Amino acid sequence: MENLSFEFEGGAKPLPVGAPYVVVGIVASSNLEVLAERKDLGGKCRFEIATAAANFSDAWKAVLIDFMDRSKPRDVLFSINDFSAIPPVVSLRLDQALEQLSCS
Amino acid sequence: MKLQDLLSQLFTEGSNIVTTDWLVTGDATVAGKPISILGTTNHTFIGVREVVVLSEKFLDIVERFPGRPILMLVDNNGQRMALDEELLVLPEYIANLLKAEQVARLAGCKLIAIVYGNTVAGGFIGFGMGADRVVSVPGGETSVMKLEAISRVTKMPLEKLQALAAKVSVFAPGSENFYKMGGIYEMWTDQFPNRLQHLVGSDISKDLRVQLGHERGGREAAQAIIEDVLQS
Amino acid sequence: MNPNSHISYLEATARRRIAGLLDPGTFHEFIPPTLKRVSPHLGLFDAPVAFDDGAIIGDGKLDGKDVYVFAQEGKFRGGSLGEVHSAKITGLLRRAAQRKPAAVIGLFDSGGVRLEEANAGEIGATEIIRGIFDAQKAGVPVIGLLGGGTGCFGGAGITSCCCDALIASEEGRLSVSGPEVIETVMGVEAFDSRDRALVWRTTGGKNRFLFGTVAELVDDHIPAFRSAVIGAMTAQKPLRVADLKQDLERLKKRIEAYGECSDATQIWQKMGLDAENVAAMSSQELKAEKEHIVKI
Amino acid sequence: MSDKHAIRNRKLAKVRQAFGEGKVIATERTVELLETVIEPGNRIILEGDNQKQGDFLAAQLARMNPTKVYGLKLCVSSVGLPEHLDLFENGLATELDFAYAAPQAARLASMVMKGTVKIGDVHTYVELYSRYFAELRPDVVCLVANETDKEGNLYTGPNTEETPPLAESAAFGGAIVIVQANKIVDRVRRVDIPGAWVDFVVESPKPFHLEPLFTRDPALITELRILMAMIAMKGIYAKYHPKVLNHGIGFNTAAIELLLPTYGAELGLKGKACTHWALNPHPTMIPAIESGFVEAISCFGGEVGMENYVASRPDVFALGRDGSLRSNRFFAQMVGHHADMFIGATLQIDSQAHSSTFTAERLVGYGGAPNLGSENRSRRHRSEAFLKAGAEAHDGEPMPQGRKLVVQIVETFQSAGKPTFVERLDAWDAMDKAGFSTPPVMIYGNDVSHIVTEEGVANLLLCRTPEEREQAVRGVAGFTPVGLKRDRRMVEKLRDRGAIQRAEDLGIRKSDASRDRLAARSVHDLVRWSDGRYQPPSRFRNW
Repeated sequence: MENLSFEFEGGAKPLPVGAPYVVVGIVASSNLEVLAERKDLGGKCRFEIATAAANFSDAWKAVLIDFMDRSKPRDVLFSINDFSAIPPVVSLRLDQALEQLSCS
Repeated sequence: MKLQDLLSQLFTEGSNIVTTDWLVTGDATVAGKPISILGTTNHTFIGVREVVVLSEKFLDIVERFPGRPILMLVDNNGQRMALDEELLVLPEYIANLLKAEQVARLAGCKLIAIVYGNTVAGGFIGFGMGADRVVSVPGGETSVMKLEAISRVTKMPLEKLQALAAKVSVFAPGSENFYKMGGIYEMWTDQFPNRLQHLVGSDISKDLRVQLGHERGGREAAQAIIEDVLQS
Repeated sequence: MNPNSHISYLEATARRRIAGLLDPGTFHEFIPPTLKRVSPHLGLFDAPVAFDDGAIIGDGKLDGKDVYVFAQEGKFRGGSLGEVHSAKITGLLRRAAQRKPAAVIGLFDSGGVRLEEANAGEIGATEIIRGIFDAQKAGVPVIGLLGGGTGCFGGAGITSCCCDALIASEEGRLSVSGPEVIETVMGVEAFDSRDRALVWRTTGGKNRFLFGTVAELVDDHIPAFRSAVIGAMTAQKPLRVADLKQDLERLKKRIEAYGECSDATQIWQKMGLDAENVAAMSSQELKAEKEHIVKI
Repeated sequence: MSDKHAIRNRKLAKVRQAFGEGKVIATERTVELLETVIEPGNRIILEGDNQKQGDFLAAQLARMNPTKVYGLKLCVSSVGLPEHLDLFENGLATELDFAYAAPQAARLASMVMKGTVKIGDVHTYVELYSRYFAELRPDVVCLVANETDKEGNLYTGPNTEETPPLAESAAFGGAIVIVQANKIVDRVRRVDIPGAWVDFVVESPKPFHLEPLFTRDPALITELRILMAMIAMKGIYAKYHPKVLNHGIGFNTAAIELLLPTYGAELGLKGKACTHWALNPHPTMIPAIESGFVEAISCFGGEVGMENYVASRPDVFALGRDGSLRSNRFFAQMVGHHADMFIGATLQIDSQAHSSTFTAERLVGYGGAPNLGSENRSRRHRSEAFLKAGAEAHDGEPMPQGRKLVVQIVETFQSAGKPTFVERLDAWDAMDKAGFSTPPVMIYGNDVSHIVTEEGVANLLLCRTPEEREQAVRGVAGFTPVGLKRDRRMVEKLRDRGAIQRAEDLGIRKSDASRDRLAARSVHDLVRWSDGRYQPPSRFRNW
């Protein structure tokens, strides 16, 4: 297992009011769970990742930057347990987590 | 250890025990009081037919001797693995046996299990671990699955598993490991009659296994979880 | 017909099952995933953990009544019983014995003991069983649901049968040794685990319902499970010697009548069913058929 | 030039001497028959494609005596059985012409490397059948049938597949025709091949092997595949309205099939698109058929378990007077060739949109995809989709033309985490190792009109330069190395022009991609849709 941690400047707009946290996805082979929690992070977003696939730090970074560019959330802590999911699945789960956090 | 050795070391005040090729029944005197005995031997498998006999004996004992302690002598190679056993719903049978044990408990019978032979997986759950206290004696070997099989299923190299097994008690076979996890209350090596007498004389109604697992360092998470749930 | 009108229980995650089963918005989780109480052992095996360890517990309302719920997530390590997973369920049952909700509802979906935590899981299973008995002793019925994709095997299978009532869909499976395990140990002649039709007619909900192990057979539809649970909440069997004896007689008769059968179709034929058609019947059709068969 | 008919007559006389009169040969004398009619250096066609396999005759051929029979040239469209390669290992055959070899791809590659097998060439199905009438005229043809009578009339059942062209090339080309039949009967249910074309029949001890190759369990369709399917449906199906089309056999297109009655209906596709198909009886088509989307399906072959369902829909499927399906691989290929659209998956795509499933270790072959998945410059009849695609492809050119839609639908990564998009196809290594003179490409980039991934759809018809094409490919290649090397500015420009459309550009939300949208979420659901007429093989059931 490898632990990765990333922090990014968030967008300008706060999230709409909604649930304090959501969990999407299941930790099954080629899948992952994303726990997204509202946290006062001074406008930033943090990603705490535990992954079964080692040496993919660059890929994670690329996926997360793309996600932040697209969605521009702020003050969200994303905790991730990953069981070797491919990048598009990670991307999908992050989108789903944010959609659910923003609308529930 | 061998059944006969166990019986002779255990009962110094006299006993009346009948043994078939797999079943052990009878009674004995401990500290001047009678106890009932029900056990298995010859590493039997626990299938629907064995369960039916054991359940019947349990219920019979409860009806005839409510309140009298029951000593369970444990030696099995696990549940009988076969399609026709599962076709008849083996888990329902084993649950019936567990319910019989519970009915005995409700009738005031203390349940003490002594692991003296093998005991594996579903066999141990059905007959052994349902007792109020489980103890082991030399030769008592508990296991869920052999390391070779765990290696096959988890795809972890056997050598790595063996090395891990030497360090932690959470997964590898062995009574010592079950003891550390709290699943075995005591490991007896001598003075069986005194130890049995002591257990029979104590209040053993509370399930202490989580607490023991915590104290012995085998299960460090479970106790806190349960307490937190109780206080949620 | 369009079968997609059903809200599939089989498809749903454990969380979604709970949400669909209880009165909307009433579920309150104990030890939520935000606490990250993960398995302390899986890391040793370089295996990923889950924030709920595959067991979700909490309270909520069902038909207006206070109930407790636990649900196993069959997709995380086969819903297996690990130390934390088991402790959460045991804790819930002990709490039920103290606080006496109207019922405890167990959503089983588990391959059994988690091999990486085999000893903790096996002891855990028996602690859960003891927890069920203690809750029942306190007058709280425990109702088990079988309809998940992983099935209910090993220690979990035995545990589920200690419940007051089981409710299953035909997709639900229940046994001690799983087909793969029997095949691995005894050979493919003993059980061809790739023959899925054989697997289901041996361990699936229909067989279990016809024997009476399962009290209610429902469609793979969360609202169907919900109404069956509401119906079962009053049905609490007190554990008495006389009742157990009767139960045992039933089990003995089952061996006498069907002990020589090597395939479910033989059993169904003996019961007086159109054996070849049982697999094709809907749960409603099978329930109607069951009224006319030899009852054992 | 040798007179094949004269040689044939000589061989038949030899058989008459050893076996007497009559076409029926005792099963246990099959090897003897084969050794009598096969001479060293003969070209043998053995029937066997991706479903139906002449397994009994293959095994008997492999048992021939290599001191009597050697140097054979084997033609088999799908090298699907170990016995096919045993013929080479046993010293009976030396040269192999084929179309598809996935089940034996690894063993074949290693045998080619060792020189045990000399590859004549690798073909597409129709290409191989065509050559049976030209340079690959056979000496002996081994066929498969469900039933035969004493006269040699054949009933080839729902899985007729490739029997007709093989039989015809032999019957009129002076070859000997030997048939393995599941059953010898007094009167066949229906005559698919006339007895006059057949020389000998043997009853096989077991029915021929039939692979349920086109059964996709809806339970295994992931959200990602649903997302891709929705992108394809909104971005392509709803835009062009392809009426006649062919789907590949993967899960991606199975997802589209299962979304037709739900999402497809929302998009108003019913009656406007997807009415006529070149397709096997995919179980995942049942909901669309039952929902009235489908007018006709022309089948390459049958599908195990679909017999009763197919028989119950004579309005959709081609049935014989006996009520069972008549398939024909050659004709269905022609339907697909002249269709409005092909859509299918592949293993690797390079930045020029060339695709391949070959690797140096696995010589998988082509099957039918290159014919189905190619621009058809010989098509003349017009349709909405053909004209719309043509207008995009030939915009600004003096001569207006139509265009076939050739769509690749792929996840950016394969399940094992390998990127689908690569800078260099493994086909180049396969070329070197197998000694081919060109890389074995499945679909050439200039035939491809669209690429769909979970990142969106790239419309290559709207790209005007090689650079634009390359960036359009990179633009939907996601987080693969090919995708990460995109020129962001150029990709955004392509997006502004609609040459790349992302899910959000099409108004599709990620959380819309839910399994709840599938018309059937399990094989059991498919059975329910069919009212029990679909009877899936045991291994696909969970009840």
